[in-house]
Order: sequence, then structure tokens, then C-alpha cells
Amino acid sequence: MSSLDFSTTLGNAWFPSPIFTASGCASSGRELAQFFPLHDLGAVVTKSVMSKARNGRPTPRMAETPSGMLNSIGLQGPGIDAFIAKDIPYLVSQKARIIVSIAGETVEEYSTLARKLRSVSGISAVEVNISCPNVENRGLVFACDPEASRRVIDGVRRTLGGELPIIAKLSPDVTDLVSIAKGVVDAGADALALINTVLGMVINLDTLRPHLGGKTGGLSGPAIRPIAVRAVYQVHDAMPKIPILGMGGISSGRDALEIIAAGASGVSIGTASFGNPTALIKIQDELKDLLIAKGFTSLRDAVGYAHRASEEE
Amino acid sequence: MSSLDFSTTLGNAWFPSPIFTASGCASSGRELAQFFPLHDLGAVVTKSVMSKARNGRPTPRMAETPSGMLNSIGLQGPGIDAFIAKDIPYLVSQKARIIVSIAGETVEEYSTLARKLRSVSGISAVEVNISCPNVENRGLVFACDPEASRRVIDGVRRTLGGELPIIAKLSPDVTDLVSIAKGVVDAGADALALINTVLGMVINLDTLRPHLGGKTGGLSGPAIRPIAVRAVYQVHDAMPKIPILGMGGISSGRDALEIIAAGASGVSIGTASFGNPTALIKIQDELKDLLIAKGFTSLRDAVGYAHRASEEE
Amino acid sequence: MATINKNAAQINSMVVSNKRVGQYHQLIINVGDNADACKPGNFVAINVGGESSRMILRRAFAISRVSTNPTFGGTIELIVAPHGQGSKWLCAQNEGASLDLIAPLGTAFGIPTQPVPVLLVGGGYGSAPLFGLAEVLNSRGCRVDMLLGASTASKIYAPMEGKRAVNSLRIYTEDGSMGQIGRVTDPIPELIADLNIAVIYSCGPMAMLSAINSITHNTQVVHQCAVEESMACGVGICMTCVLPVANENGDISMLRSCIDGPVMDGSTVQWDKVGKTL
Amino acid sequence: MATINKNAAQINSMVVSNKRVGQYHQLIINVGDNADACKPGNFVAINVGGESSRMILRRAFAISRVSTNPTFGGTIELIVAPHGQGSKWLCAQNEGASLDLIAPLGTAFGIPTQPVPVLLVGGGYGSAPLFGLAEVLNSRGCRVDMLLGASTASKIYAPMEGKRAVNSLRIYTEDGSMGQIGRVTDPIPELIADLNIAVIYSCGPMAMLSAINSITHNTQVVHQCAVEESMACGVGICMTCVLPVANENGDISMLRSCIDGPVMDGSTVQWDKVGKTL
Ligand SMILES: Cc1cc2nc3c(=O)[nH]c(=O)nc-3n(C[C@H](O)[C@H](O)[C@H](O)COP(=O)(O)OP(=O)(O)OC[C@H]3O[C@@H](n4cnc5c(N)ncnc54)[C@H](O)[C@@H]3O)c2cc1C
Ligand SMILES: Cc1cc2nc3c(=O)[nH]c(=O)nc-3n(C[C@H](O)[C@H](O)[C@H](O)COP(=O)(O)OP(=O)(O)OC[C@H]3O[C@@H](n4cnc5c(N)ncnc54)[C@H](O)[C@@H]3O)c2cc1C
Ligand SMILES: Cc1cc2nc3c(=O)[nH]c(=O)nc-3n(C[C@H](O)[C@H](O)[C@H](O)COP(=O)(O)O)c2cc1C
Ligand SMILES: Cc1cc2nc3c(=O)[nH]c(=O)nc-3n(C[C@H](O)[C@H](O)[C@H](O)COP(=O)(O)O)c2cc1C
Ligand code: FES
Ligand code: FES
Repeated sequence: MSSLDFSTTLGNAWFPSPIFTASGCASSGRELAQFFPLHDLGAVVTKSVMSKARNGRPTPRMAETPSGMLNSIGLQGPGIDAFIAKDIPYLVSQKARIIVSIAGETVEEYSTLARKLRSVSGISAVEVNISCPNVENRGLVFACDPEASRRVIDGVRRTLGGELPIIAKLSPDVTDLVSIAKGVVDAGADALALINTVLGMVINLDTLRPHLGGKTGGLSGPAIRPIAVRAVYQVHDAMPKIPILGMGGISSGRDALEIIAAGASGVSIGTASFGNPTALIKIQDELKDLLIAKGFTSLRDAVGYAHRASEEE
Repeated sequence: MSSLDFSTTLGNAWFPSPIFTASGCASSGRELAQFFPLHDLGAVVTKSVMSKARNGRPTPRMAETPSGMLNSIGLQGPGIDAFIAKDIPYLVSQKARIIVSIAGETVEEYSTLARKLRSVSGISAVEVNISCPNVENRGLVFACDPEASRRVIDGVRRTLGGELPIIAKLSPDVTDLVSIAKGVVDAGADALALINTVLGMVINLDTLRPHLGGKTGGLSGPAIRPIAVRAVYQVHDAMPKIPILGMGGISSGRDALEIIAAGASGVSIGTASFGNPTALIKIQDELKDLLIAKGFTSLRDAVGYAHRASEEE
Repeated sequence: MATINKNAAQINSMVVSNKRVGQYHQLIINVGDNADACKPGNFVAINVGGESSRMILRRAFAISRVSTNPTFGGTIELIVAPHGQGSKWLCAQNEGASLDLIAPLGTAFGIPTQPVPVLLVGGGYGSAPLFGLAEVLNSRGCRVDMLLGASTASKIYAPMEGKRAVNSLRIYTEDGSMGQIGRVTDPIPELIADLNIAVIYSCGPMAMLSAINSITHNTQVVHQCAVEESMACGVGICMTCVLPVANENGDISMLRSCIDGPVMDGSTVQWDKVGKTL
Repeated sequence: MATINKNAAQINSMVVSNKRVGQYHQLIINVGDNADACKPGNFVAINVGGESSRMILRRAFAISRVSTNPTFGGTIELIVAPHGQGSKWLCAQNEGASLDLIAPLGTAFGIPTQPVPVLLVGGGYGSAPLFGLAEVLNSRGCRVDMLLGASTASKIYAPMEGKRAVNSLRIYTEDGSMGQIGRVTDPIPELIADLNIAVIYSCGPMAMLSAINSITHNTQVVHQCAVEESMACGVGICMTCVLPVANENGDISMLRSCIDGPVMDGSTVQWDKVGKTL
């Protein structure tokens, strides 16, 4: 059998596998641990945690759409203190590698969250979810505003110091993704997570009103995969040295290889786990087999392959 | 049987049905005429025509994706003169109502196209496809640049005079769709067409290179319907008086009613015709039945219903 | 060690039979040893539409009855209403079809430690889990009375053999096409008084559960209800299926109905806040 | 009056039989009166995956043979390679399954007005339409010789009864597992000379068609080839299936292979420009 180096890195963080959970799609980790050991994954990306406990949006919170789904959870969660007290120790006990996702409503809130995480051990990286409404600027989503995006990452970078890698998670709902990506990298992001959900809506045909309690929701699942692959390709093209955690509709080893070839060093799996709680393991196994079948000896050689191959022409 | 007023208007143009073809998805009309009389539709929206004949992009030009497809045709076409000489007379002979879609690479090209259309009779409206790269501004797509979008529509408006309604067709790939919509309405658009395709990409897993000849392509089909419904809802919310021609993944009467309730006065059907050449008629019949079943006596009462219903709370 | 859904397993199961019953389909599915862990109130989550389906989420169905069949091993019964594309697909699966299924999921009905009089109330296919529950309660010495309701006769699911464990069964339809005309909740206050009901077990539309709760509110009657919220994952990872529930201190939080439910203590559910911003 | 695809109709057809033949499936489909309009070279476009499929586009398949069966009426035969999800789904359809199908589409092979010696060259499932074509040519008095090639034996489709109308049939496989080892194009120059071939009819991978064209280029031999480009609609409305083709004046334009093809005059196709920007 061929031997394959399946490991990957994001900034200075090393992971034995490139397959991660996606933020908000694995809850505390305990729920999936019934189906496989969390240690088997590259990492668990936790759901975005905020300073205070939040109840989130009213129900209905989901609608299935063709090859996708909309969600409007509204970042329900226990708040950073309870999260550090309960969820981190559990994940550590499971020997899972941990990427903590943080979310805030102000630039200051992100820094506060980062400060609380500084002293917590067992964390591999911090993912900064900037797809949140900025209460200081008419609720405009941070990730849609180049300046606000920069300021959030800058604040987190200053607070964290140089140790923990920062992964800035961007929204695809922008005119110029590359310029936003460049901005957050300038501000200190070590890596980028692409893509968050795409803004969508479903009208309930019985009531003829918006179906979701929150009216609009985030579209995820295979339907958005072509958008995710394009986003990863564009950003990798512009900044080939910046590692990307790719995601958006990945549900097979083939899908994972597609986004890796487009430029992703790691792959988060979100919605696929809803349809199949063992999807992460299935995808991980399929990806390994596929890389070996294609003659790769190292995952790293496949990262961004679609760009290199086209240069050869 | 209940009687239903199924007619609709976009600007000062009247149509007996709100179901139209989508630009670029019905070729010259002759191809569909084999399957049903074109006169039965609300209107035929022609494929975007440019000043000169164009060969378009290299093949492969399409990839199927989950519940969607990517295309990269690159506006292949005969050029405006041949179009006016051959395609318009054919559509007129079929008694089809005609909306001509125009596309250009410069602001001037759009005006030139509009000038040629002024004297052509039998046209109900002009759809201005501004999702084209602007050669005068680093290839930035007009529809992604508020100022360029305005200038295109302004030029077309001045050239056409006040007679023919102008429908500005916008791209969803922008941070702030509503502000672009407002800009083109200020510049003289009578109606808006929402949405053009979403930029996407597929990597070929045999070659590990971009599958499409044009690398990226436009995502269409049911996969993008939630994005289309959201776009129509947002824009109708901001400008309830501006008629919208809604499109994006509509493939049943239920889908059509969904986008109408979100705010569309007319519905274009694109990709659905590829899977089913009689989709337009099927959708039209289903929509009629559905409106009657829901007790509507006029299509107009259903337009934007999702907004009014929520105000009643 | 897993603490959530600890008996759940994802298996390839096989359809043993599929029979139309009124507007429903009764599906018997071979789930092997998994049947042993299934309790009344638990549900299953099934992949629908096959490999190239555009339906990416599982569908949830209550386990109606469990049995160990000498030929097939452990089987479960589901009562499925053909509602949208997913449930219609399931209703079209024939004997021998294989199903990717996760079972058992969620909480089960709590069984009283003492033999007390209980009332079981089912709406539509909500009656499905009540017959298996009735057998358990009956075997514990409880007196079991049952009320079933639906809009019309063909939506009443009440199998002959299901009535064995039941002392009385009354049926209500809104159009009067079967049993008495009216709502299944109408006779509840009287029955509570007459039969000295200690626990009501309910399963059906949220409006029915809420109406029962208004009746049991401020009484000694315990209300164990199986709620039904839209579920994207069924296993606790998506946070879509939440309901506002109060804890002992009266603090309200959004609990997941797939793991903290579907069976919940009706008195803790904040019925007036369902679908509202907390 | 329609001028494009004027014989095409969208129908609900029925699978009469489905048989494995090597790596292919032979499907016989009842298309009723539509069979009368089907000519060798035409293709059909079929909906795949059923109602809730995520596959939104039709799949194109060459019509292999047409017959009028006293029991079933008009039937067509398809030879389907299980390639991706759509063709696999089709190969899994059993007798009695109904298919949403459009037929006949596209151009047909041109038949010489004089009885001339012709050579038929098929690659893989590309041989499918050639047997029906051979019968037509044979009935017009042409001498028909045939070459079939594939990577391996199981990818050769050459039914016994298909050989009736053929003067000679030679098979080539790249691995030598059937017939001679080598490429189907290897013997063509010699055969042209020996048999005084007037027309080559070809169907198979684009690389094979292009290679044949290099042989017929600057000769008197007419090359009628059935091309295969990715098609989104099959009926001429999407512009995805284009090929660079020269007209009489030498002007090159992108023609749709679904309506100006699949059968094209090989000498007009700009093989070196396929997949390039014009
Ligand atoms: C715990 C639980 C137990 C259930 N038990 C039964 C049962 O025994 N028999 C039965 O017929 N049905 C039962 N249901 C309802 C059943 O899950 C839905 O009818 C089914 O999911 C509808 O899927 P569809 O594709 O047919 O409809 P669609 O409306 O097309 O479904 C679209 C999406 O919405 C979700 N959805 C739609 N309706 C419901 C609903 N009522 N509840 C939850 N999700 C919904 C679907 O899961 C899917 O993701 C139960 C639901 C839950 C949560
Ligand atoms: C005119 C014509 C005649 C054909 N005749 C036959 C035949 O007789 N027997 C047979 O087995 N196959 C034939 N093919 C090829 C057949 O259409 C493809 O194998 C099939 O579409 C693949 O679909 P899939 O879902 O299995 O594969 P996927 O790769 O999953 O398909 C994805 C998409 O790409 C398109 N596609 C993929 N491969 C091809 C291809 N080779 N040609 C065109 N589109 C493709 C599909 O239509 C689909 O839209 C023919 C194609 C054309 C254009
Ligand atoms: C139910 C749900 C909840 C999510 N919650 C979060 C979140 O808390 N933080 C975040 O950064 N992304 C969140 N996401 C986005 C995912 O992490 C991911 O970016 C997106 O869903 C695309 O990947 P997928 O198609 O594999 O799901 C959520 C997605 C879903 C479906
Ligand atoms: C093959 C193809 C060609 C298209 N060509 C054009 C075009 O020429 N001009 C234009 O404005 N839109 C064009 N579009 C976009 C459609 O008009 C429509 O906006 C989009 O496809 C969404 O609708 P649908 O999902 O119903 O296809 C094209 C779309 C497809 C799929
Ligand atoms: S259904 Fe996903 S958490 Fe309950
Ligand atoms: S396949 Fe659509 S034009 Fe040929």
C-alpha cells in the first residue's frame, strides 16, 4: 500500500487530517461522539461563541431547499465563560484538536473573546466568524465591510499575540471577496475560512410569508459547492501562500478533493453531517483513498493543484 | 370556474401572462416553437445581443452541479444587425411578445444597441444585461459597480427616449444589491430583472483542473432559487413600486408563486427549459391553477404578498 | 463515553412490508438488534430519495411498535403520512428496499412507578407511538384510556390489535366521518375528573399538545407530550429543532426537541413562546 | 411551422427490456409512433433520477436500432454505458419503468444516392448506431465494412444479428483481449485503398473522429461523423454543445452539435480548434 502524508497545517497549527467539522454543525462535540471518536478528525471547529449566552432566532429555523438548506439559528449558545468551563474540557478529554470559533457584535467583543481564550490550553487555532451584524454600523455584516473586517482581525491579533493562528471566516455575499481577504490577511489573519453560508430565503406556500422565523437564512449544502470552489480558487489565486480552510457543500471525498485542488489546505464539513452523522469519517476515508489512487504521496501536493496544472500549459 | 386576471405589466408594457423565457435560455425562439406556440407565453426574452457577432467561450461550456448547472457561453451571438434582420421578424411572425436583451462591453456599446432598437417595431421592452465585463474598467462587471451600472442605464434611457420600458438585469454577486437597484432606477430603469447567474466553478476530477473552458461559469437552476427569492424580496421591500422580473431556479408553478409572493411581477424561466422543453407551459398552467386554488382573482394581488401579510401582524 | 443518543446506531435496514392504512402507510422495517433499544416515544431518522436525491436531510418518524419476529429479527413499525416528497418517497418503498436509518433517537415516554390511571391522546398519525406505549403501561398495571382525533376518518390510525391494551378508545373527527364529531381535546376535562387521570400522554400537532396543556395547567395531572418541530439533523448538532422550555428555576432556554425531546414534560414547555423571539 | 427538430416529441415511454451486454446495458424502449421518425444518427434525451433528483439535465443517447414490434408498437434500442450517476440510474431501470424521453433529435447520417463502398468505424458504445445504419446502407446496395475498437473486450458492442448487413467486421482492442491488438484507426488507410471506400461513417470518442479525419483529409473520402459534446438541453436552446465548423466560404462559427449535429461532415469540423477560443 502507498503511504500518504495526510497531515496539514493552518498557520503554525498542525493537524493529522485535513477534515474538520464546520462551525455550528457539530454542537458541543458530544452529540457526534456517539457515532465516532472525535480524535479521528483533523479538528473540531466549535460553534461560534459570543460573550453572553444567547437564545438565538425564533423557529422555524430551517428549510430544506434543492440540494441545500437554509438555517437561521442566530448564534444560540451558552456564552464564552460557560463554553470554556464545559465544552473545552470535554473536547480536551476526548483528545480532539480544537479550533474555537468566536463571533461578536462589536470590534471590542471579538477582542474580549480573544482575551478569554488566551489562557485556555488545548486550543489549536481561533476561527473568527465575521459574518455577524455590526451593531455599531447599522447592523452591516462585518464580513461585507472591508474596513470593519480588518478592524476585527486587527483587534483579535493584538489581543492574542503571536501564538494562536487566526483563521478569518469570510462571507461569499460580497462584490470583491479577494480584497476583503487581502484586508484581513494584512490585519494579521494567518489563514482564511471560505465560505460561510449564502443569504437566501424561502416563502412558505401555505401562508405565503417568509418561512423562517428570521425571514432570511443562510444557504448551505451541495447547492453552494460551485460558489465555494470558485471562492477558494479566486482567493488562492490571489494569495497562494495563505492557507485556506475550504467549505460549502462538501459531502464526499471527491468534493473534498475538488476544493483542495482549488486551493484549500483543510476542509470543513457542515451540512453533510446533518444528512449523515458519520459523513466526516466517510469523507475522510474517501479522500485518503482518492489521493492514493491519484498517486499523491502527500496531501500538500494536491493543495491548489488546479492552479499549477493550468500554469503548465 | 373562477376567473383569473393573469396579466401583468412591466413599466408600460402589458403581457397576458407573467411567464417569460429567460435571456439566453430560449435561443432564437425557433427551437422551442417545435414544442409549443411562442404566443402562449407572456413574452420571449431574447438572448443578450451585442453589437458584433461573437463566437463565445471555448468548450466545455457547461457542468451539471447538484440541482443546478454552470454555464460559460460568453454571449455567443450573431450581432445586433443580423438579430434585427432575422430573429425579430421570426418572433413577430409567431405573434410572440418580445423583450430584447442587450449586452455591451462599454457604456457606448449599450447606447448603440439601444439606438438600433429604437426604430424596430414589435418590441415590448428592452432588458439591459449589465452582468458583462466593462473593458474600460479592468473588466469589472458593470452590475458589480454602482456607478457603471447607472451610466449604462442612463445612456440607454437617453437613447431610447421615453417609449420602450427598460428592465435592468442585475447580478446577485454584490455586497449591496439594493443600492445598485436604486441606482439604476434613478438612472431611468422602469423595472428590474433579478437575478442573473451566481459565479461558480467546478474542478474536473480527472484532470484536477477547472472543468469549464472559461474556468468560472454562472450557476443557475433550483440550487440558486433561495438566493433569487431573497434578492427579489429585499429589492421589493426597498422599492415596492418598481416591477421586478424574477428568475433563478423556477421550475414549477409553486416556485413561480414563491418568487411572485416575494415581489416579482413577472417570472423568467431559464434552466428549467433545458431539463424540459415544455417547462414554460407546465409552469404557466400550474401557476394559474395555484392562484385560483388560493382564491386569487388577479395575479397582481399575489405580487409581493409576503410583504403585505407580514405587515398585518 | 457518549451520553447523548447512546443507544443510537446508523444501520442499513430493510423494508419487510408496506401496507396502506387509510391515508397512511404502515411500514415494517427490520432493524435487527437495534429494536431492543427502541422505547415508546423514540423516533428514527431516515435518508430519503436515494443516492442522487436533492433531499439532503433525513426525515423523522416516531417508532410506532417494536417486535421481535422469528423470521426477521427485530422489526419496528412506522406510520407514515405521505406529506411532501420525502415521506412520499418512503411510502413508495416496497418490500426488500433498503433504508439508511438511525434508531433509536430522542427521549422516551416516562413510565409511572405506580399503577395509575392514564389517558393517551393522539392526533392524526400521532396515535402511532401510543399503542406500543399502551402495552407497556398496561403491563405495569395502569388503567389506559385513549382518545384519538383527526380531521377525517381516513386520518385516524387505530389498528384492531392495538386496542387490546386499552380500556376504552374514543374517536373524534372534525367532519364526523368517524366516531364523534368534534375535537379530541373536548372530552379531556371530564375524563380527568371521572377517571382520576394521573398522567396524560399526548402525541400530535403542536396546537393539540398546547390545548391539552391548557387543560392540565395548574392541575396535578402530569402531561407527557411528544412534540414535533422541524428537524434538520435529528441527532442534536444543528440547533434547528428548539423549543422554549423552563428549568426548575423558571429560566427559559431553547432546548433541542431531538435530544431533550421529542417527549417533554408539557408543563415546562413555554407554549405561548413557541416560534417567538425569546 | 417548426423547422428545427420537427419530428421530435416529448413522450412518456416505457422500458420494455434491460439486458447487460458486456460493460453496457441494452435498453429497449417503447416510444410508440415516434419510432417511425427515428433515423440512424438521431439521438434521444432522457430525464434521469426521478422526481426529486438533483440531476436537472437530460442525458443524450444515440438511437441504436428501431423496430416495430407487434406487441409493443414502435421500440428503440439504446446501448448505455454506466458512466456517472445519470447513466447508472438509467441502467438500473427495469422492465415497465417509465421514462420521460424526447425523440428523435439531431441530424441523421446522410445516405449516398449511389451504391458505393462504405466503411463504418465505431469506438466503444459508438458502434451502437452503426448497425442500424449498416442495414439501411446495405438495403441501398452499398458494400458495408465495419471496424470496431475499444480499450478492452467488454467495451466492444457487436451483437451477432448486427453483422448480417456487414460484409466484414474487424475488432481492435488496445489490450488485445478481443480481435486484434491496436487502434481501430490503424487499418483505415489500407482499407480505403483496398476497398475503394467512398464514405466513412464514424461514431465514437472525439479523439477517434479527429484521427479519422486526419486520414480522410485531402482525400475524396467523405467523412460523416457523429460527434459527442456535453449537452445541457439537447434541443438547441442552451448553446453549450458547440463545435467550430467552417461553412462553404471557410468562415468558422460555433455550431450546436445537438441540432446541426450530432452527424456532421467531418471535413468541416475544425478539429484543432475544438475546446479553444476562436
Ligand atoms: C419526532 C418526530 C416524529 C415524527 N413522526 C412522524 C410519524 O410517525 N409519521 C409521520 O407521518 N410523520 C412524522 N413526523 C413528521 C415527518 O417528519 C414529516 O412529515 C416529514 O419530515 C416530511 O417530509 P417531506 O419530505 O415529506 O415533506 P417536506 O415538507 O417536503 O419536508 C421539507 C423539510 O421539512 C421537514 N418537515 C416537514 N414537515 C415536518 C414535520 N411535520 N415535522 C418535522 N419536520 C418536518 C422535513 O424533514 C424536511 O427537512 C415526525 C416528525 C418528528 C420531528
Ligand atoms: C449525441 C450523443 C449521443 C450519445 N450516445 C450515447 C450512447 O449511445 N451510449 C452511451 O452510453 N452514452 C452516450 N452518450 C454519452 C452520454 O450522454 C453520457 O455518458 C451521459 O450523459 C453521462 O451522464 P452521467 O450522469 O452518467 O455522467 P456525469 O458525468 O455525471 O454527467 C454530468 C453531466 O455531463 C454530461 N456528460 C457527461 N459525459 C458526457 C458525454 N460523454 N457526452 C455528453 N454529455 C456528457 C451529462 O449529460 C451531464 O449533464 C451520448 C452523448 C451525446 C451527446
Ligand atoms: C445550522 C448551521 C449553523 C451554522 N452555524 C455557524 C456558526 O455558528 N459559525 C460559523 O462561522 N458558521 C456557521 N455555519 C456555517 C458553516 O460553518 C459553513 O460555513 C456553511 O454551512 C457551509 O458549509 P456546508 O455546506 O458544509 O454546511 C452554520 C451552518 C449551518 C448549516
Ligand atoms: C446557458 C445560459 C445562458 C444564459 N445567457 C444569458 C444571456 O445571454 N443574458 C442574460 O441576461 N442572462 C443569461 N443567462 C441567465 C438567465 O437568463 C437567468 O438569469 C439565470 O439562468 C437564472 O435563471 P434560471 O435558474 O431559471 O436559469 C443565461 C443562463 C444560462 C443557464
Ligand atoms: S434536529 Fe438538529 S439539533 Fe435537533
Ligand atoms: S445542447 Fe443545448 S444547444 Fe445543444
